[in-house]
Order: sequence, then C-alpha cells, then structure tokens
Amino acid sequence: MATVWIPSLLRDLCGGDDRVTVAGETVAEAFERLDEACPGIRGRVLDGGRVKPGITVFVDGEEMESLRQSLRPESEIQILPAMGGGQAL
Amino acid sequence: MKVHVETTINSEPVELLAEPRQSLLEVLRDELGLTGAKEGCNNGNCGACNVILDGRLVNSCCVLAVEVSGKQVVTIEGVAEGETLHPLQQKFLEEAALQCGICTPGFIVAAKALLDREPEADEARVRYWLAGNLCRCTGYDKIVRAVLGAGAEMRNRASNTSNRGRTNGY
Amino acid sequence: MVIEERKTYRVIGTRPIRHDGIDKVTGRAQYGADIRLSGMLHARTLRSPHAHALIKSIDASKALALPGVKAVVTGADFPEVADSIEDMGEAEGSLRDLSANVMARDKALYRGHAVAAVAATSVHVALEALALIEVDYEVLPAVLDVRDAMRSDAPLLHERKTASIAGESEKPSNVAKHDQFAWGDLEDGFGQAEVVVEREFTTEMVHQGYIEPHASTATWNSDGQITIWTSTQGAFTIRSQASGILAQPISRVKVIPTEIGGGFGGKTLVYMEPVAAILARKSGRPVKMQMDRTEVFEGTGPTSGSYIRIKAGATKDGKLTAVQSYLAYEAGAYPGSPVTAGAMTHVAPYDIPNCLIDAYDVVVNKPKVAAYRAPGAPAAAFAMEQVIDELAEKVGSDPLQFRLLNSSKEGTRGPGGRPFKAIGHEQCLRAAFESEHYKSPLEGPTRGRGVASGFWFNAGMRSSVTVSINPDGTVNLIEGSTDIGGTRTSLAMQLAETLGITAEDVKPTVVDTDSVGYNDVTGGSRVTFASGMAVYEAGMDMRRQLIARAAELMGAEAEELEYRDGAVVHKTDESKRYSFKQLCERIFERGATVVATGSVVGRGVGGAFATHVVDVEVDPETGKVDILRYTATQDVGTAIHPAYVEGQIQGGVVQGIGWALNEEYYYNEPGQMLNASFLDYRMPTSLDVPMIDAVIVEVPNPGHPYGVRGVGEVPIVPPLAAIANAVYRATGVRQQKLPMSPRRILETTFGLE
Amino acid sequence: MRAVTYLAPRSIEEAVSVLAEHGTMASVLAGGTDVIIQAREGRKLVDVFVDVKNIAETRALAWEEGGLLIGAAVPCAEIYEDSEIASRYPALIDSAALIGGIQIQSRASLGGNLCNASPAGDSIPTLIVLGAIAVIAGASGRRELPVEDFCVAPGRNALQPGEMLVALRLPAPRTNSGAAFERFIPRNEMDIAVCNCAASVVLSADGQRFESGRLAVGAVAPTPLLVADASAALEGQSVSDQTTKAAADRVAAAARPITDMRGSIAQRKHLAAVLATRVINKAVERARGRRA
Repeated sequence: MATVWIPSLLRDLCGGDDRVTVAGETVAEAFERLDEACPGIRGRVLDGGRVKPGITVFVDGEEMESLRQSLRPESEIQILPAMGGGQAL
Repeated sequence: MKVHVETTINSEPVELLAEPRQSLLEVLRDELGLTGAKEGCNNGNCGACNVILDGRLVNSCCVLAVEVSGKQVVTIEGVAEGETLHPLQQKFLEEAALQCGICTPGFIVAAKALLDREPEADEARVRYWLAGNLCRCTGYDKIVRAVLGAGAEMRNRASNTSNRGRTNGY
Repeated sequence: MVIEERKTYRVIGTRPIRHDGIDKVTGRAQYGADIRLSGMLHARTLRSPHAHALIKSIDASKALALPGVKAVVTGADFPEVADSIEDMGEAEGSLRDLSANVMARDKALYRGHAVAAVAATSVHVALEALALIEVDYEVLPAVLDVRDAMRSDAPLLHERKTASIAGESEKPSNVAKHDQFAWGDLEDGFGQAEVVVEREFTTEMVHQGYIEPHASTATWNSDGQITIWTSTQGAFTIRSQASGILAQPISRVKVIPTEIGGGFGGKTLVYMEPVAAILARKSGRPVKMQMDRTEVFEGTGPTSGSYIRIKAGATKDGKLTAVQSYLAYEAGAYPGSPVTAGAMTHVAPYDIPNCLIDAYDVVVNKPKVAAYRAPGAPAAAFAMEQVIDELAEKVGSDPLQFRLLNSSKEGTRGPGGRPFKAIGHEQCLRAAFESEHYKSPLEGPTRGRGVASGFWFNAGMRSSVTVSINPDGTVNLIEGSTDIGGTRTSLAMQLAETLGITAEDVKPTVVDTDSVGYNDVTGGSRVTFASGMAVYEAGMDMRRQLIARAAELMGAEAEELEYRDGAVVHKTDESKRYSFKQLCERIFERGATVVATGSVVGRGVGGAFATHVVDVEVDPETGKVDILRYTATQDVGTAIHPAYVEGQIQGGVVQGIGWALNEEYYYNEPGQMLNASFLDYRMPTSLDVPMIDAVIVEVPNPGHPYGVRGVGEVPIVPPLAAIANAVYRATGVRQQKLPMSPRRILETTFGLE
Repeated sequence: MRAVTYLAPRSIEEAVSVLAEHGTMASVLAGGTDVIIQAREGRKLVDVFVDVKNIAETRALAWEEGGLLIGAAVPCAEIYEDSEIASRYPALIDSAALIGGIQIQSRASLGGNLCNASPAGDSIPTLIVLGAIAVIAGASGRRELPVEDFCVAPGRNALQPGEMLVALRLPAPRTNSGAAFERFIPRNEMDIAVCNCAASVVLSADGQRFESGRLAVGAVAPTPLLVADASAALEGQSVSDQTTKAAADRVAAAARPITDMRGSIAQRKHLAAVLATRVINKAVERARGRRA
C-alpha cells in the first residue's frame, strides 16, 4: 500500500485527510485507486497520460520518472506545485 | 572619417585607423583582437575594461581610441612576461580570487597599477584602490588577499634582487 | 576553518590551481562577446519605452534603407508556437510566453521589452538604424507593484485566470497561480502559543548583476543547420528553448557555450539567441548580438519583488507552535515567480507542528523574472528570520539558542512533507554560537549583532560526461556543465579521487551540445553534486575497464584484481600491479584505448543550511549601515575544493549585503527603472564590505558518493534577515522593507519624513 | 552614418577658433569621463570632439602669488598626488580623491567637473568656498568668472558658444584659514552625491572666533549653491556648536532639492545640515592646525 500526500487545496476531495493509503503496483494504478477514494482528484493532477503543468509528482522523495514507475509497498507519493523560477526538489 | 593613430600597446608599436567615436575599448577588442579588456558597463562604473595609459589606470571605455596617439597602453595581455605570470596573476590563481573570471583582467590591471606605485599597500588601501572594479562572484575577500599576497611577493623579489646586487658588488 | 571530521581523501579537500585559470588571468578566455566570425554582422535591439502598450504597427523601412543595414527582425518574423511547457532551465513556463518575451508581438509588457532588432555592418550603424524604426504604440496603464496588481480593478497584462491545483478562478486576473501548503492544526497551534508575532514585509526586484552582459552569436546555414555561440548557464537548455521558439528540430540546433561571465540564475533563459538566428537567416551572415548594461537591467530577468506577511507563535519556553504565511511575488510580465520555493524554504529550518502557507504568483509590468541564487528563498527568509528573532527576544532567549531549540534535524518534516535525511542546520547553529565572532563583545551605541539561518533545496537533474585516457597517463574529461565558478576543477578533482590520480592529470573541457550527452543547466547548485556523480560513475566505469585490461595483461581473471590507490592490484599477489599511468601506456602500446561514460539523473540531493552572524554600525546622522564583521557557517556536505567553497559563500554573502542595503529596481510612476546602470544600482564595491569569514561545516550528504551538497545558493538566503536583525539590535527598529538604504533608515528610525 | 570628427588643437586660440566654427555640435574633450559617455548614450550630440589636453596651459599646475592656477584639463590624480597642494588646499584633495574611482581620477579634471555643471559635481562646492575663479577664453579674449556663478542649470554652464574654460585660479589660503569637503553617498565609493557640502573658514588668531566663512552645498538645487546667509552666520561669531548649528541650519534652509532615485527631499535637506556641521568642524580643525 502506497501513501499519497494530499495537497491542502485538494483535501476537501478526500474528506480533509492529508494522507491517503492506496494499493497499486505503479504510480498510474495508485492514482486510479486514489480517484476511487477521492473522486475527481486524478483529473486535478493528471491530464491523460502526463502530469499537469505546474505540478510535480515525487515518489519516495525523488521526482517521478513516469506514471509506469513501479511502487514499493511503503512508497510515498507527493503531489507538489512545480517551482516556477526556482528548482525542483 | 577615420584617423590614423600611432601608439604603443604592450611595448609594441601599433598603427591603426579609428573612427573618432570609437572608444579605446572598442578598438582594442574589435580592431586589434585584444579581447582581454571586457565591456561590463561601457560607462566607467565597473572597471572590467581597465588598461594602463601612460602609467595611469583608466577605463578604456572612457577613452577615445584617437586620444592614445603617441601614448603607451598596457592591457591584460601585456601583464605576464612571456609565459611567466606576473605575481598578481599567480596569486589570483593560488588564492582562488576568481570565479567566473570576467572581471579578473580588470582587477589584475588595476592592482598592477597600484602595486607598481605602492607595493606596500595595505588592505584599506587595496580596497580603496579597487573600488572602481566591480566583482559579483567573490565578495572581494580573496581578491584583496591575492593583491596583498602579490604585493608581499613583489617586495620580497625586490629586496632579494637588491641583496644580490649588493653581494655582487663585493 | 573546517569543522567536523570526514573521510580521508587524497584529492578532495585540497586546493589545486583551477584548470582554466591561466586563460582567465591572462585575458585569453573567450567569453560571449569575444566571438568573432568571418563576415560577422553586429546586431542591436530596439526596446519598448513604455511599461504597457499595444504595438499597433512597426515601420522599419527607413532603417532598412540605411547603408550598412542588412536585416531587421520584429515579432512578425517569429513562428507561432504552441503553448507547451518547455525546458526553462531553472524555471518552468510556457514556450509561447518565452517567445513573446524574446520579441514582443502585439503588446509590450514592460519597459525594455524587445520589439525589433537590426543587424548591420557595425554596431554604430545598427544603433543609428534602431532610431529610424517607427513604432506606433497605444500606451496602456501599467501596474508595477504586486499588491496593486492583485486588486480587482488593476490593469490586466493577460486575459488569464488564476490557476491552482484545485482548478481555475472564474475571472481573469494578474494572479497567475495560487499554491497552498498546510499541515497540523493552525487554530490549535496558535491556541497553544503564549507569544505571537505578526508582521508584514516588502522587498523590491533586484538583479543578479553578473558583470558580463548577455552576448549571443548565430549562424543559419543554407542546409538549415543553426549554430549558436552564447554565454549561458545551460547550452542544452538554450538549445531546446531556441529550437522551440524557432520551430526547428532540435537536431538542427547546435549551441556552443562560451566562457560565462557570471549568471547566478539569470543566464538560463533565451533572450537574443533566437533573434540572432533569425537575423542570420535573413542576412545570410553570422550575427553577433550584445546587450549594454541598461538593457541587461531592463530586458533580462531580475528576481521578484514581494509582499510577505507572517504570523508565528511560540510557547514561553521558546517552542514554536504555529506559523501562518502569506507570500505574493512579482513574476514580471509573464507567470513564473519563485514564490513556491519561497513558501517552502522559509519554514524548512524549523520544526513547526502547525502551519499554513499561501503563495501567489503575480504578473506586473516589469521584466520577466529569471532565477537568482536560491530563487525565492532570500525574501521569504528576510521575513521569517526577523519574526523568529522577535519571538526569541520576546521569550528572552538567545537568538541562536532559540533556533537550536526549534531546529529541523534528521526526521523533521521537510519541505513537501517527507522527513529530512541527514542535514546540518543544528551544526551550523552550533558553529555560529561557538565562533570567535559570536563570543566576542560588541560595544557602541549604534552597533548591533544579528543572526539568521537559511535553507535551499539544491538540485539534481541530468548530467553526462565522457572520460578518455591518454598515452601519458592523463585523462580527458568531456563535460557539458558550463563553468561559472571553478566546476571544471571540482569535477576533475572528483574524477582524480575516483581514479587515484592527481587533479592536474585530469584535463576537463566544456563542450557543445553535439559533443557530449545531455546536461541540464549549471544552476540549483547542482554541478559539483550531479555532474560530480556522473564523473564518479564514469570513473568507476573506467576502473572496471582498466581492471579488465590489466587482467589481460597479467593473464589473470578480472575477479582476482582490484582497483586501489590509483593502480590495478592483484588481490593476493601485490607484486602484480599496474599503476594508472603504466596501464595507459600499455593500452596504447597495444593499439587500444579506453573511453568511459557517466550519465545520471541526480538523485539523493542533499539540502543545504546556513547560519550567519553579522555586526553592523548605523550612522544615526546619515542612516548609513556599515558592515563591521561577517561570519557565515554553512553545511556543504563535503568541500571538494575548499577555496572555491569559501568563495561561493563569500560571494553569496556580499550579494546578500547588496540586496539588504542598497540594491533595488527603482521605478517612476509610468514604469521606467530610473537606476538602470552600475552607477545607480549600487552593488557593493570592495570598500563596502569586510573580509567574510566562511566557516565550512561538513555533514556529508548520504546521497552522494563523496557526500557533496550544493553550496552555491544558500549563502544568499540569510544575509538580508541577519542584517535586518543586526540593524534592529543597533537601533531598536524592525526593518520591514528592503532595501535598508540610508534614506529608509533615516525615515524608519530617525524621524525623517 | 553621422560623421564624428576629432580635433586636437595646440593652442587656446586654435581651440577657441574651432569651437566657434562648429558651434554647439562641438564639445571640449578633457578627461572625457563625462562627455564620451554622454555622447555614446545620446544624452549629448557631439559631432566634433575638441581635445584640449595637448594645450600646455590646460595641463599646467602653477603657483602664482601664493595662489594656485589649475589647468582645466589637469586630472584629479595629478592634483592629489601633489604634496604642496595637499598641504595648502586639503579641501581640494577631499574632492579630487573621491570623484569616481582611481580610473576616473586618472582622467577626470576639476575643469571638466565644473563644466559638466552637474548639481552634484563633487569639486564644485569646494571650488566655490575656496573662492576659485574660472578663467575663460573666447574669440574676443579672456574673461574671469567666480565659480559660484559658473553653473546656471543642471548640465548648463555660463560659457558662451565658442568659449572654453582654460584654468581655475585659487587665491592663496589666508592665515588661520581652513576648508573641508564631504559628500554623502549610500556606498563608500563610486556614487553620485546625495548631498555634498564644503566650508572654508578664517579664524581669529586665537582660533576661537570666526572672522569669516563660506559654505557651499551641492545636489540640493539645480546648481551647487553658495549659501551666503550661512556664511554670514559664522562671521564674527565664536567657534561653538551653537554657531555651527546656526550656519548648518541655514544651509539646510537654502536647499531646495528634489526626490529621485538617489535621495528624497527630506533626506537631502537633513544631510545638508549634517554635512555642513561636519565640514565646518573639520575646517575649524584644519584652520587651527594651520595657525600662524
């Protein structure tokens, strides 16, 4: 089960929770499960097969390489705003 | 209307044609290919274009090329003696007194003009003398140390030379 | 001074002469403006005199008629490009915006916005031609300040809606983006607080101030091949931006990076490169473009001005309970301020149980911002570190001890939520506390000592290098990270360490985009870290190959050999060994050679912390602040070349001193920057600063083979606040606006109207 | 392209005649640190540069009747390196040593600084309080003008078309006199003055009373100002903080500055008083040091 950190502006989709635990072998699967738990959240973060502009998804502290990236059971997914004019984490 | 200019640059006689509006900096860089002097501001406020004109430190952007007729110009290209670096150049390397390096020629030329006159210049004097040269990378700390170190080196050399001279005299 | 024990290295930690040093002290190094090509034209840019205006028409016929003029370019010469996200170096943004920033189309959005350019046989002809171009403007009201721009009745720069992760706003506005970070329970946190401080702060736009103005040269051959020589922090970034703006395949664009005369983040975006390319295509000749200093100020990216409000609470015994921050940053003419980084960094030094941060990216009629050394962090730290200072004072605590009590450490919630790995904030605080400087007395009626901390993420990103051996036992290191401050040497040293040879036996060269694998920008303090990892990888690859070659030479199995101390040695029979140099000779004798590569996406980035101590004296008659003494402690992971590490710290501090005391974009009402020269922009001179004591703290980064953390950016984060705190201690007045110029000090402190 | 001509006359007469010939499109070139930049940046249209540095008279430093004649093109560095000038006119050194950096001082002249007629020119208040006279040459001969009347508006001086400044004539320093100059800038070098101020005083033989004084202030009006009533406030008064304050207050009252990127109205008026106080005190100190 991977843990997804929910950005504050989307927490109302998740009953106010700041973390949601979901099943999934890959990031894409995790987002599908997440969308079942928090309807509508997938479309806020992803645009079809890619992350929306202005958002960065991190897996275990490193920027996600692709949505097909596989997850470990204790993986953590963070959804963070991209850093305009600044630096990726 | 171009003007014929006969001058001396780094001890070599040079003849050139310059438009009166052209600065010495422009002519050094664009006509003579001496690109060691840099344009940082083109209005006398950064020192990146420093050269020594008849023994005095000047901003080459604030001198017309036609004015140097009959004068002696020393640019960064003339500071080392052949492959032997000037003590300032050596100290800048040893002290890591440059980062991007764009201001470095101007600083070395400016510091040379100082040490040629006052090899014993102290930190306050060095900082005062170099205030017309902007560096944005180093915070000046290592530049000031390099100039002080070069001054010491030059004083050492001078006293060694004069000591040797005395020994030879016996 | 170097604190903490570290692993024993042979090369790392020494101070060799930099490889490009002689070229740079003799004037031989070729910078952007030093490029000369046969038949080359000189081009200059016409810029909008208005901060906000419709461009109704441009008539260049008189300019084209001037003898010597070979080509004119305007926005009409640029292809329409899709609104895609492009590799912007350190920023992220839209290609369409970037293209419009390079050359205005129907609207000029700031004074200095490029509207046309002329290529001619000489600079003087080009300049004269610019004056002959007739532009018909319809001047629009301009908005210059972030809070004014956020008002509902503000003039709109674009018809865009505010975006956030939750969706778009209903009405268009100048607010491009809203981000929010929240954790814990804010109400509960402030409920526990026994002391609360709430203050607001403003900062003005400031420029990176690199001494080399932008310079780009381009050719566009009849076969479609475009070559660009430019002074940039990222040749590959410029390649992708230029190919996007020119709508040409990336394979047709080659970017050759020249030596770069400073960048600090400001040379990560294209400005003249695509313009020079189009002028080259139109004229059929090489075209060199340069900016003068005023153009650099008015036409290239500064960093944001800002409005920041912070409320923070602590218990009487000095534990932080809650922080609420509001940050609004000026993006300039197009979205993309570093407000998010500001939002995330200012709370990072502390363990804050309850927090809410709102961050707004706002467009104004000023130049589009570019990255500037720890983008977004210094302004936010200016605010936060003063609030922390005030809380410490209210609870009666030493400001360093207060910070230590609340410091982030391994396991504390990091920016973005995940816990920090090994970090060095506590070590920096202790180093500052134990410094001779902090222990020394400071006396005098208008003197004060201030401290502040700062955090910067640092970056990883992509780096690639190639390493090849030479018959004489030296190696060539081919890399693509432009060297702004000695990274050729910091990379060569890491390769030398890996191979057990000397730094001098490595010959590093920075090459063009056709000649090495992909490299992201020299930015984010990433080169010594990530390119260093690529170098390490290449070195390890080289070691494996050398073991295989040595095995052949010795008639042994590779498994029986190991690489140790610069030699391949038989594990059980040490008499069987080849030094690196012997191996190189033998390999070439046998008609062979060895090439190794390293290519990484820099994972395992280690964030950097710094704590600074500064003493100031304020002249009560003139309001002038003198910096008497400055000590900067910083966790650098491992100092590869300590002298250049110190140099980064000292340089960052002095840029921070300039930002704190005098630097600002000073505008008149119609939106003209009145101090767009080195005379009036007032960067520090050698006479304005003391020696800067850099204290290197080494808490090795577990994510890097040699423990490297980026060092370049974090030193500019604490100075603004440290000086403000010192001025407070000297005068009793909190400085909530930058710069703390003599005029401001007189006004805030000594009763001047 | 517009043509630019460079002429280097060998005599004042020749210089004056080419200036007359080319009218307002000709500009005298001495150190060039202002005019070359102004021409480059289009702030001044110059078709003919008339380089006056090859004329001996503009390069001369000569003592005459105890006073000093400074050629209009003598660079600042030559002035402050002259130990006799330094001992007799320390205020002149105060000014010459802080105009620009070393690179500027190698070229920039006091004459050029005066002709540039900047309200903030750093040598002008000093020249005013020292009672300097501008020696002007024109087609019809020579005339002399007190320096305080030389600047007429920002960037405009009292030279008529075809005239040039030849030299500055400084009277001999009087017994028991002293002078000083200070400016305020936000950095420690390389800035245009937010305000600058010069004072010269003549003290009684015991050094306790002002016999006379002159105060001039810059960057607070369209031209540097000689503040007559501040000078009057010193005359005959005892040397005291009270006297100094009275004079300094009059300097501030005379200031009618503007607000710009270099400073505000209130700041400049305030600084006028601060600097006036400082230079009066310093001038007194120097006068006492020079007591006969």
